[in-house]
Amino acid sequence: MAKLRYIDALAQGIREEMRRDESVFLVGEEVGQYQGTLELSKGFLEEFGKLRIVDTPISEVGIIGLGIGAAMAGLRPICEMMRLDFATPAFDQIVQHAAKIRYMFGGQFKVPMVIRGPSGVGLQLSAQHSQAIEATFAHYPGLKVVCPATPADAKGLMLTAIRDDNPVVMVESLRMYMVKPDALEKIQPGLSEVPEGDTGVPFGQANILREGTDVTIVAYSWMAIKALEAANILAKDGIFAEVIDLRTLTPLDMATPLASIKKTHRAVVVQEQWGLYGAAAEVSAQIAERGFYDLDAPVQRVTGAFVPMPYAKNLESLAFANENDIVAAVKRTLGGK
Amino acid sequence: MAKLRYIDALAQGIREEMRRDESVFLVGEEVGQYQGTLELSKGFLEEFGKLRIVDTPISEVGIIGLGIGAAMAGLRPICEMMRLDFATPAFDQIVQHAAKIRYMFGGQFKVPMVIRGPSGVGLQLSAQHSQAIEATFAHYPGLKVVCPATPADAKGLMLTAIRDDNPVVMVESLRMYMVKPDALEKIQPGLSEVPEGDTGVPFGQANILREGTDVTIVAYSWMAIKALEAANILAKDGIFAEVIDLRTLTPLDMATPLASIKKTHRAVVVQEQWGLYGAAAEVSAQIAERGFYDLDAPVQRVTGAFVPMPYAKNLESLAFANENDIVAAVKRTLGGK
Amino acid sequence: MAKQANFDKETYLHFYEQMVHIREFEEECLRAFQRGNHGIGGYLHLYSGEEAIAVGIIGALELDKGDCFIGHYRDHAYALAAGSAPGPVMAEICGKYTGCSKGKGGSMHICDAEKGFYGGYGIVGGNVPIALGLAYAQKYRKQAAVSVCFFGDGSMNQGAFHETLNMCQLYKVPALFVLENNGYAMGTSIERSHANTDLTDRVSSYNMNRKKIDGQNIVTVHEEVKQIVADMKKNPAPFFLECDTYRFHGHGAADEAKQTVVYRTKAEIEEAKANRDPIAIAAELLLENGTLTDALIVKIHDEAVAAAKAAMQFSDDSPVPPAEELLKDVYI
Amino acid sequence: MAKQANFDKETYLHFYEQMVHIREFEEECLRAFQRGNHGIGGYLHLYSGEEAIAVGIIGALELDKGDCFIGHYRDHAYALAAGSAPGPVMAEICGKYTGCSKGKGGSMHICDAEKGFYGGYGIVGGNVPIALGLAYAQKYRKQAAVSVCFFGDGSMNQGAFHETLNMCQLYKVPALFVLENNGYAMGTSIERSHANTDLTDRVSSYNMNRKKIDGQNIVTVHEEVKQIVADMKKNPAPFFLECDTYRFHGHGAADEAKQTVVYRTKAEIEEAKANRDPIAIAAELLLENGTLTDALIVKIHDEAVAAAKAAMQFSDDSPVPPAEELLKDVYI
Ligand SMILES: Cc1ncc(C[n+]2csc(CCOP(=O)(O)OP(=O)(O)O)c2C)c(N)n1
Ligand SMILES: Cc1ncc(C[n+]2csc(CCOP(=O)(O)OP(=O)(O)O)c2C)c(N)n1
Ligand SMILES: [Mg+2]
Ligand SMILES: [Mg+2]
Repeated sequence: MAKLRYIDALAQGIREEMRRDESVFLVGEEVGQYQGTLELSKGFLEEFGKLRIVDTPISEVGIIGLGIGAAMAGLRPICEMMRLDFATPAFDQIVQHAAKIRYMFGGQFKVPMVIRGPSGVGLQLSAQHSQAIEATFAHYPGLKVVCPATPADAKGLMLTAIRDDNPVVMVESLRMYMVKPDALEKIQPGLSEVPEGDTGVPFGQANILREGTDVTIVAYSWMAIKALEAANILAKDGIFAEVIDLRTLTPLDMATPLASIKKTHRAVVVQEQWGLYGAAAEVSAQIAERGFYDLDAPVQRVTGAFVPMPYAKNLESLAFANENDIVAAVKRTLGGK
Repeated sequence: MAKLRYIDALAQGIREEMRRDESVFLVGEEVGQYQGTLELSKGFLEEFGKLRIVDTPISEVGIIGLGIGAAMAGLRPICEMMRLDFATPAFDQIVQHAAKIRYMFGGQFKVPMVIRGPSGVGLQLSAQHSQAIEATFAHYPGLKVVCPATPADAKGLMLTAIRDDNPVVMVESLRMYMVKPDALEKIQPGLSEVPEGDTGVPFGQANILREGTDVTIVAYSWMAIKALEAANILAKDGIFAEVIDLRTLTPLDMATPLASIKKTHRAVVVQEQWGLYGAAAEVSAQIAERGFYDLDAPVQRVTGAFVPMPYAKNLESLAFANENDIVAAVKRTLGGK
Repeated sequence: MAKQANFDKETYLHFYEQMVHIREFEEECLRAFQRGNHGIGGYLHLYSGEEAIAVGIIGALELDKGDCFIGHYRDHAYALAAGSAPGPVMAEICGKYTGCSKGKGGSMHICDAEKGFYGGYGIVGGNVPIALGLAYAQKYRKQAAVSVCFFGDGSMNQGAFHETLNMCQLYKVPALFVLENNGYAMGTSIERSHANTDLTDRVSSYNMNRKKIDGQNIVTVHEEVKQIVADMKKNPAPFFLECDTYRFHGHGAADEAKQTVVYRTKAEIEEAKANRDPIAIAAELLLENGTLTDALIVKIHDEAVAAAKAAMQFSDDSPVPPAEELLKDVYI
Repeated sequence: MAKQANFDKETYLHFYEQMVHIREFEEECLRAFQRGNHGIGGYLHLYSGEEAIAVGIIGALELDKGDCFIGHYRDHAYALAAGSAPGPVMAEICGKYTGCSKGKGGSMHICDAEKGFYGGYGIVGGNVPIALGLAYAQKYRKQAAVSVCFFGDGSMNQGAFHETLNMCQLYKVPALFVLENNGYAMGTSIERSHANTDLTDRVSSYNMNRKKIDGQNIVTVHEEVKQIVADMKKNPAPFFLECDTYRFHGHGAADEAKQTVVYRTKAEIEEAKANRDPIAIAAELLLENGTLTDALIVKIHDEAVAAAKAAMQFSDDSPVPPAEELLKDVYI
């Protein structure tokens, strides 16, 4: 199997689907002539032309509106937000329109669109460009929210997102974009492998990235990789963690984590940034509500600091969750009771 | 003490503070000449004049921006969203600017503003005008999110919000606006009473609305009133519920609910609308994480259906949580192990 | 205008009938709202006084050939002008299962996919960016078709409007923006909300083809739009059309009484009803050239009243949505 | 322009010095970014080529009498032009505790409350609505003062811009909107992003006083703005000023190499550096009227280089923020 970078897997997913399906097109800032801000769409304009690779002004509301209308009319737009942070000016179009159109018109329309872009913390981009705001979208019925952690899922969930008949917010991990396959292979062999061809990954199926017996670590996106790193550290101490990647926040697969907890009786839930009212709160709550009698210790939540992202590298590195925080949380839950 | 409607208590809070403090002003759509869409600001334009009661075009981004800049310059703007749903077009100004300015400039500025408006479900306003989206704001550090349930808190939290030096999102319950004092008194004597004068209610202090021994019901906003109604029903069956109104989502007071659960060993968390990634998830998670050894049964979460709000009255009434759902949840937790 | 002498009588007789039917349909809504026992709740925004716009413009579209349109929450007339059956529209307003949106949308969210009506939207300005997408799809498919977007003067103060018009002009998509300028956004007059009160002039910011017309004269509206749409289909490009009009009722059924207290005079309303009623103006033109007779006017009015009552009867006889509908249509 | 003959020599000598200091300050930033061992990460947007705008305009403000300004992320020059000490600005860019924002903001979020600099913002168009509030506060307090808002051509395609300008004109607040039109938004030219490429004309949509000037000539910029600000203080009303300019470096330090491959030619950049360098243009004028000498030019340049190195030294010698700063300044 090919070993790819996350960004190349995303690009491969879009390119292959655009070749397969005439109705798919990409619209966003600098996606065409500039070849993509991070060169994700390198060569796309040349291959697909101006009608399908649409450069836009800095008008996120217009970009999302274009996507909604085109989707209602039967096309399959992919709306790129240069960074997912820039979806905030278009928030009304996303949560008040894309998410609600099917329901409020009694099912007469569908809105098969993808809203995607790099997201998450770090790289010293500071407060306005360094956020993991996926929970903000996942709270709205009508949207699906997808958070690939691995190159394989970057491509596989992209294919599924484009083919889904609902509006899908694809939360891509900027921190994963450029990670070299070798670096991933060091964390876990095969972690950078992407199956050839038409291999959509279904929504709503969490992925057991690593099997274990002592504790269940539930994470998604970049934090799933951090959880694997933590598991490696723990293994040295003879602690075997099962690592579960949720993959999609809506639909949310809790059956997989709950089954794992039946076995391990301990759970750690990890989220990249703000804990308060974040996605990990929902997961932790459901584990305790539905797995109450399986738990031997309280669920531990590992999240970033509840602060806007600071710029200085030393402060920034304190502001989001990392593998050591996960290790510490695992040890707390094992020490628990 | 005066018995007031919720809307009149809100208005009294704003009016009294505007009389006390020259730097406070109100800006929004139809707040002046129209006397307020729901007549909350009846007579304000006549009393305070055009400079302090500012009618605006339908430009929510401009309204919030006006508030942020004026607040940074030392005034205390109150930005009214005709409905809090209409804050979505201004989402970027609220979460990317108001919330982050103090931090990203290292504390050089403060943003003492209130963003407020009627919120919540019902009244057949359908998908785009009938939402309880407070969790969307509460997830962002830098904002405070306040959800008064009673007329006393409507006034008391308003006073505190205006005086607070941070941006405060005041989530007012449209369902409570017009409720007659008598109706509230029937639910619980004194429930409509508002202390005279300058009585700010501190943020971050949950309110024990009713004491009880068998189960702790945690709610906020309109659902706190529903919880009282449920407690009345339960009392007839000899079940005594303690009802806790969180009052503010950020800052969040978990000490009060956790202390109550030490006594009751059972908890029900209630939220008006969408459960998935909603505010009740955070509360339920913290109860189980921090009160794990006090709980005799899993926490029960009572929320609305995960659907955009339907228009038809019969469907609408099925879409949000009510007192009977709370009663059923309480009985589930008592039935549990 | 010269055109008015020789226009197609049958077409305009039909338009006249449509306007009268829309007027009576909405008067029936208002009575039902006030009676309060038909299932109408929430907001009810009436189009009374603006009928010539929806009828004259939608009447110029080839809905069977890919033309389509989208509107805001004051949307009953759009569906009726497109020929949607009155029963399901009324049933939607009353929250019935037989409604065009299964009773899930209500008055603000009428739609008819078959007729190319992409729905009415409740967020001011929110429908405008979607029109860009509808028109982009027509360009994408190389269709000789247009997408019409109806909106009010208040929408022009939403940022969404400005991002959209710029992009439409950049991409030369066939979007026809129809401004229903009725002078007020709720209780706020143009003068109190637009720094430049010439709303057509505001669009020079986008170099877009534009024109301001009398929205009360059905002949003016229709003949102008026929030409504009024909041109757009030949040379795809967006167009901004301001229709000068007036709203006879309150912003919503709820502020019927308040309006004359806080933002406009009874005299102003009466003056408009007397001199700017699109139905009366059409009647005069049609009587003039013999298309209409006094007897026919009475007959059409009676038929319209009967049709409105029949629509309400259809709604009254219809069931509310079954409980299982609550969870349907969130995802496909 | 006539004015250029007789202008105040001291003022312009000072402006010249400021421009040279800003230029060298940012060249030092770029070198440090490329060396990569000074703490600069994330984005670094340089103002090189546009210096006459910040210097000429901020130099026309009475910062001690209530005038204030706000900018976007290309913001180093704003602070330096207002007289903020270079050390803390450089330290902020390098993420040091001695930085103007304690190292929490970085290059995009420079500010100086004491000098009336309300900060640089990273969301395109996001600073524009805030300027409305700053100016509204000045009106509220009946101050004879103005609020200046600096932004780029890309901002004009954000809805926020349009809502704001309309409201500023409605309320007649003393906001001066300064468009830094450098021809590109990242890699997107005006032609590819604005349906109406005359950006000053776009503002007719708001009936706002407006003017387009050469942003490369410090004398033009300063003399024009002095007059505009004086008028605004006499008769409060907003003003839109387009400054035609050019960006010598890439959009950010990161796309320094890519720019000439994907959106503009090396020749175009060289041509601009040769004929449109605000520092060279100023030097010519000042040599002409004897304010400057070749020797003085060398001296000023050397002082600027030294000052930039001193600023970097200050930063290098400064500590990073202590860990406890992480949780401070979220709430007051
Ligand atoms: C973003 C937003 N802000 C406010 C409202 C409340 N609102 C509904 S209709 C309306 C007035 C709109 O006036 P206009 O656009 O002129 O249309 P008209 O009602 O006159 O047909 C307002 C303020 C809303 N629905 N959406
Ligand atoms: C809302 C938003 N969309 C996209 C971006 C990414 N971005 C940052 S700067 C920039 C170009 C802005 O160009 P312009 O406004 O002309 O200013 P200049 O960089 O030329 O000074 C873009 C697209 C952003 N920061 N905010
Ligand atoms: Mg109007
Ligand atoms: Mg530019």
